Amino acid sequence: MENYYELLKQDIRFEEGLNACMNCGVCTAICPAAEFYNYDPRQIVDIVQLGDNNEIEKLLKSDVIWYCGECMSCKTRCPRGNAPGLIIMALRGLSQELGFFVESEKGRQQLAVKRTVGQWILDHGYCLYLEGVGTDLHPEQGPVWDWIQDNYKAVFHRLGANYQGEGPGILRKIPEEAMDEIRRIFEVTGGNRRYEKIEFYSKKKAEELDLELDEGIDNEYFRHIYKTNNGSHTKKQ
Amino acid sequence: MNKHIVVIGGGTAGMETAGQLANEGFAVSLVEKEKETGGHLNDWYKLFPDRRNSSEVRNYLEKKVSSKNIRILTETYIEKLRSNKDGFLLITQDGTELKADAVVVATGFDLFKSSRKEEYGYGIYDNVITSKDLETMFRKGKLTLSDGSTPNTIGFVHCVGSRDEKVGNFYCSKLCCVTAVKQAIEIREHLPDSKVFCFYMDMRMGGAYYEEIYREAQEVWGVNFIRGKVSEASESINNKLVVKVEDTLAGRPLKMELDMLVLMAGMEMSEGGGRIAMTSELKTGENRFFAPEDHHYANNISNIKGVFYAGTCTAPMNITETISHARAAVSEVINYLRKQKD
Amino acid sequence: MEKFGFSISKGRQIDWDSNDRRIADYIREREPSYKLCIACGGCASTCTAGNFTQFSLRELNILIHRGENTKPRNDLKKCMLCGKCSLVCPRGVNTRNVVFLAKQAFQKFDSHAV
Amino acid sequence: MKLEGKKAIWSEYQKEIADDHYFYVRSCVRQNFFPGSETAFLKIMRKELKKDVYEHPCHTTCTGIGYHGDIVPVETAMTVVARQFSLMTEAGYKNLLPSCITSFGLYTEILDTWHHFPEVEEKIRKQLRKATGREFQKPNNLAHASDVIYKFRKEIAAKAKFKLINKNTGEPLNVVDHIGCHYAKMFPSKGIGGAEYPYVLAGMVEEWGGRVIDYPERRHCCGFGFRQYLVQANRGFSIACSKEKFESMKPFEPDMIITNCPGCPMFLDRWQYVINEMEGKRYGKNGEGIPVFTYEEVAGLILGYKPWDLGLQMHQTDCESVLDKIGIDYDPDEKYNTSIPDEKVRVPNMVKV
Repeated sequence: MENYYELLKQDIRFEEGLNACMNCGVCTAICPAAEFYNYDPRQIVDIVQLGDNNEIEKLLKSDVIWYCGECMSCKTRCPRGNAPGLIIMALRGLSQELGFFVESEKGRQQLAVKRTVGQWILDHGYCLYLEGVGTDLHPEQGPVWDWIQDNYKAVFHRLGANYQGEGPGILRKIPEEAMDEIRRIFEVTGGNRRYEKIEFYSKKKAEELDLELDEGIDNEYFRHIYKTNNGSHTKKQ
Repeated sequence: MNKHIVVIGGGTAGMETAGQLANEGFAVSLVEKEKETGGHLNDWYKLFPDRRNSSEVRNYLEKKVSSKNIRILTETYIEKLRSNKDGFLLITQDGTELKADAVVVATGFDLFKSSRKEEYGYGIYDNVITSKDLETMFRKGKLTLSDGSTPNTIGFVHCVGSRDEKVGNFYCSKLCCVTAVKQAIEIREHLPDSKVFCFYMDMRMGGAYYEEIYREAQEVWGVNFIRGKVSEASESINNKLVVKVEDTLAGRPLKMELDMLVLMAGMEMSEGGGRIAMTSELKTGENRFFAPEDHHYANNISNIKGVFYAGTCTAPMNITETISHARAAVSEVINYLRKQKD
Repeated sequence: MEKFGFSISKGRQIDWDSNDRRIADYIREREPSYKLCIACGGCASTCTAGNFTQFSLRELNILIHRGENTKPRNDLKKCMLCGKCSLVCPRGVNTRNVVFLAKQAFQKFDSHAV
Repeated sequence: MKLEGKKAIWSEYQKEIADDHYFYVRSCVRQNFFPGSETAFLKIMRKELKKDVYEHPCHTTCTGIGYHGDIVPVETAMTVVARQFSLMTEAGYKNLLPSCITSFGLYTEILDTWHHFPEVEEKIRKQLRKATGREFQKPNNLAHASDVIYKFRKEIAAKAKFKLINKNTGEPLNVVDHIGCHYAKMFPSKGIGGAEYPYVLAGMVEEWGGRVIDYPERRHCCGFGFRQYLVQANRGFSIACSKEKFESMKPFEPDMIITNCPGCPMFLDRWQYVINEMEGKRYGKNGEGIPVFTYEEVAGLILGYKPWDLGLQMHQTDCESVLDKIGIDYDPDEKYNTSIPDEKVRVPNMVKV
C-alpha cells in the first residue's frame, strides 16, 4: 500500500493548503457545501493531517471529497492560513491518479466533466461551448436558451460575436496552430495522462456495473453518472 | 541610595514597580502617556474571577505611587532610549531629557483593534461591540443596543485577534476566555431574561478560580457555550446580527440571529512599547512583545544591561501575574544597582 | 424535479432560532446537572452501547441542547441505562437520569417535537 | 449600518490598476452567455475612454473551469496560462486584463505560487518551452475587467445619459452587488475593497447614482461550484445556494443585481426561472423577478447603449422593470428580432443525451 500522505505532499496545493488545523470550524461555518451536503471540511482536514493511511484511503474512495465547490471561502477565514479547498483539490487529483474516484457516485462523475468541458478544451479551446450546452442536458437554461440556440446566428451577430470566424472576437475559431500548442501542453504536462486515467478507470467501472460506455456522451454509463443521485448526500427531504 | 530609576508606563505593572522601588528608597520617575495613571484598569469596571470593582485595585496602586520618592510625569511618552557610560538617557516627546541609572519598561499592552477582523463588522454593524465597550456600559449601568432598546440575545466571540495568523497573532491572549465568562454572567445579572452564548475554540480557564466561574456560568446563569470560531456576522433588515459558526461538537454548521455581538479583543504589544522597540536595541519576539533574556529564569531581564521589563509588555498576563512580575523586576533592579555600586 | 432532473437541496445548518428546544428545557428543569456538560466525551468513551454501535452520549447531549431532536430520538433506544457514564463524568452530570428524562420528554412531546 | 466603517476598509484595499495598453483575454462563460457584455466592454474602453486594448486571436481558455472541475492538473493549467503570458509578451503588452473572474483568480493563484515556489515557475517555463518553444514574461499588472471599469467609473459617469435612479420617485435604485468568489476570497489584497466588503461594484453603483444594499448572505457563493453545476445530479446544491441568497435579499426589496463574475449572473438569472417552475415562487416586486446584470451591461445602459445591443434579450429573467424605472427607451418588438441573416455562420449541432 502506498503512503498517501507522502503522495499528497507532492501536490503543491497540499503544501500551500495545509499548515496545522486546530479544528475551530471556521471553514465549515462558511462553506456553502457544508450547508447543503453532509460535509464538513474541518473533518477532512483533520483526517488528512492525522496522516492515517487507511483513513485517507477511505476519503479518496468516498463521496465526501467531491462535495466542495472550490469557491475558496474557507481560505479567506482560516486563522491558521490553511485552505481546505486546496487540500480537496489535491485529494481529488490523487483519487483520480489512483483510480479510486470510480468507487463513489460523486467521484464517477469526473468522466462527465472530462467528456464535456475536458473535450471542449481540446477540441475548441474553450471550457464551454455553445454547441454543447443544450436544454436537453441543461433544462434549467430555460426557454430563452432554446430561442438563442434556434436563432443563434442572428442573436450572436447582433451582439458583435465572431462565431467560428477568423481573427479575434467572441467565440472565434481558434487557429489550428494554437490548438496544437494546447494539445502539446496537455501531452507534456500530464493533462492527457489525467484524461486517460479517467477514461481507463471509468471503462473498468462501466464493465463492472454492466453499463455500456462508448465514446462521447450518448451512452448508458454517461447518462448514469450524469443523472444518478442516490439521495444520501444531503439532508433527507 | 540616590539612584534614579525611570519606569515607563503608568499601568498596573508600572505603578507596582514604582511603588516598590520607592519603598526601597530609590528616586523614581513614572512616565505615563495618558492624563492619568491606572492604564487599562481605568477602562474595566469589574475584574475576574471574583467580579470585584476594579477601583479597589486601582486605589491600592494609587496609594502605592503616592510616595514622595515618585515623580509622576503624565501625558508624557518616551521617544528615545539611549545608554551611555553614566547610565541611561531618555528623551520625551517634547525633548525633555531624563537621566536614569536603570530603566523599567512597563509599557503594557493595547487591545487588539477589532475592526481588523473585518468579517465581524466592528465599526460597521451597529450592535457589534468589544469587551471594552461592554465594560463602559456596565460602568454606566446601562446595557442597551444602538437604538436604546434592551438586547435579549447576546453572543460573545472568543479569540478576536488572538490565535489568528490572519492578523499576525499566533499566540493566545489568555485572559479573554475568563473575561467572556465574567461578562456573560454580568449580562445575565443585568438582564435576567436575556440569553447569552459564548463561541469559543478552547476554554482556556487556567487561573485560580477560573474553572469555577466557568462552571458557575453554566450552572447558575445558564450561559450557552458553543465550540466553534465565528466565521462571519452580518446585519439583517431588522438590525439583528446573523452569525455563522460551526457547532464543532455536533459537526454541523449553525446559524443564529443575535441582538448584540461582543468581540473579545485580544492583547497586542502596545504602540508605546513598539515605539521604544523601534528606536532602541531592545529585542522583541515573534509575537512582537519584548523578548526577555530567558522565559524561565530571566523573565524581567532585557538584552540591554540595566533595562528591565515588568508586566504585559512581555506577554499577556492577568493582574495577579503582572503585580508579581513587577515585584520580580524590582528585585532584578536592586541586584543590578548593587552590582553597579561594587 | 421531473423536468429538471434534480430538486432543490434543503439546508442542514442547525437553525437555532427556529429549533424546538422543549426536550432540552424539560431535562434541564428536572436535572440541573445537565447544564454542566463540557462535552469532554468521557461518557461516550466508557459507554457500553457506544462500544457496539455508533451511539454517542456526548453528541446526543449537544444535539438535544441545540434542539436537533431527530437523531437523539432514534439513538436513545440504544442506551441500556447501565450508568457507567455517570461514574466517569468529571462535572458530576447525572447522565443516566439525563437519558431517562430525555426518553420521558420525547414521549411527552412526541408528534410535536421536531 | 455605519458607512464610515466600510469606507475605512475600502481605503485600505486599493490596488494598482494599469492606465492603458491592456492585453485582453476573453471569458468562456461570457462569450457564450453574455457576448454583448464583452462587446460593450471593448466599445467603452476603445470608443469612450480611448484606451488601447489588444486581443490576440490565438489566445484560448485558461482551462479554469476544467482546473476547478479537477480534470485539468495544476501543471497543465499553469502551462496554458504561461502560454497566454507568452502571447502577451509576443504582442508587446505587459498589462493583463482578463474578462473572467475564475481566470483572474487562477492567474493570481499561479503568480502567487510561483512567487513562493520559484522552482515551480522554472519547471513550467521548461515545460512550455518543450511543448511550444515559447518564452514569456509575467504581467506587470493584472486587473480584472471590472477593476478597470471601476478605475474609470467617474469618466463613465461624466458621459452617462442615465443614472441608476427611479425617474418616478427620484430615489436611487436598490442594487445588490454580487462579487464572485474567486475575485478576492483567495487573495483579499488583490480585490478593490478586499474580500469582506468588496468595493469594485459598489463603487460603480454609488458613482452611477444607485444605492448598494448589504444583506446577510451577501458574501455567499452563487452555487456554481464547477462540478456541482456541470453534472445534473448535483444541481440541487447549486440552485439551493442562489435560492438562499434570494431569500436573504428579499426583505431589502432589491431593484436589480449587478455581478462581477461571468458565471454568477447566468445562475442568478436562470435559477429564478427554475425556482418559479419548481415551487411557483417569484422574486422581486409584483413577482416580476429581480433582473440580473453584468457590470458591462449596467455601464452600457447608463451610457445610453440600446438594451438589445447589450444582449438583455439573452436573460431569462426580464430586465424591463429596471429599464422602465430608469426611463430607458426600448422597443419591445425589437427584443427578439432575429431578422439579421449571416450565412457564413455554421448551424450549431446540439448534442442530445
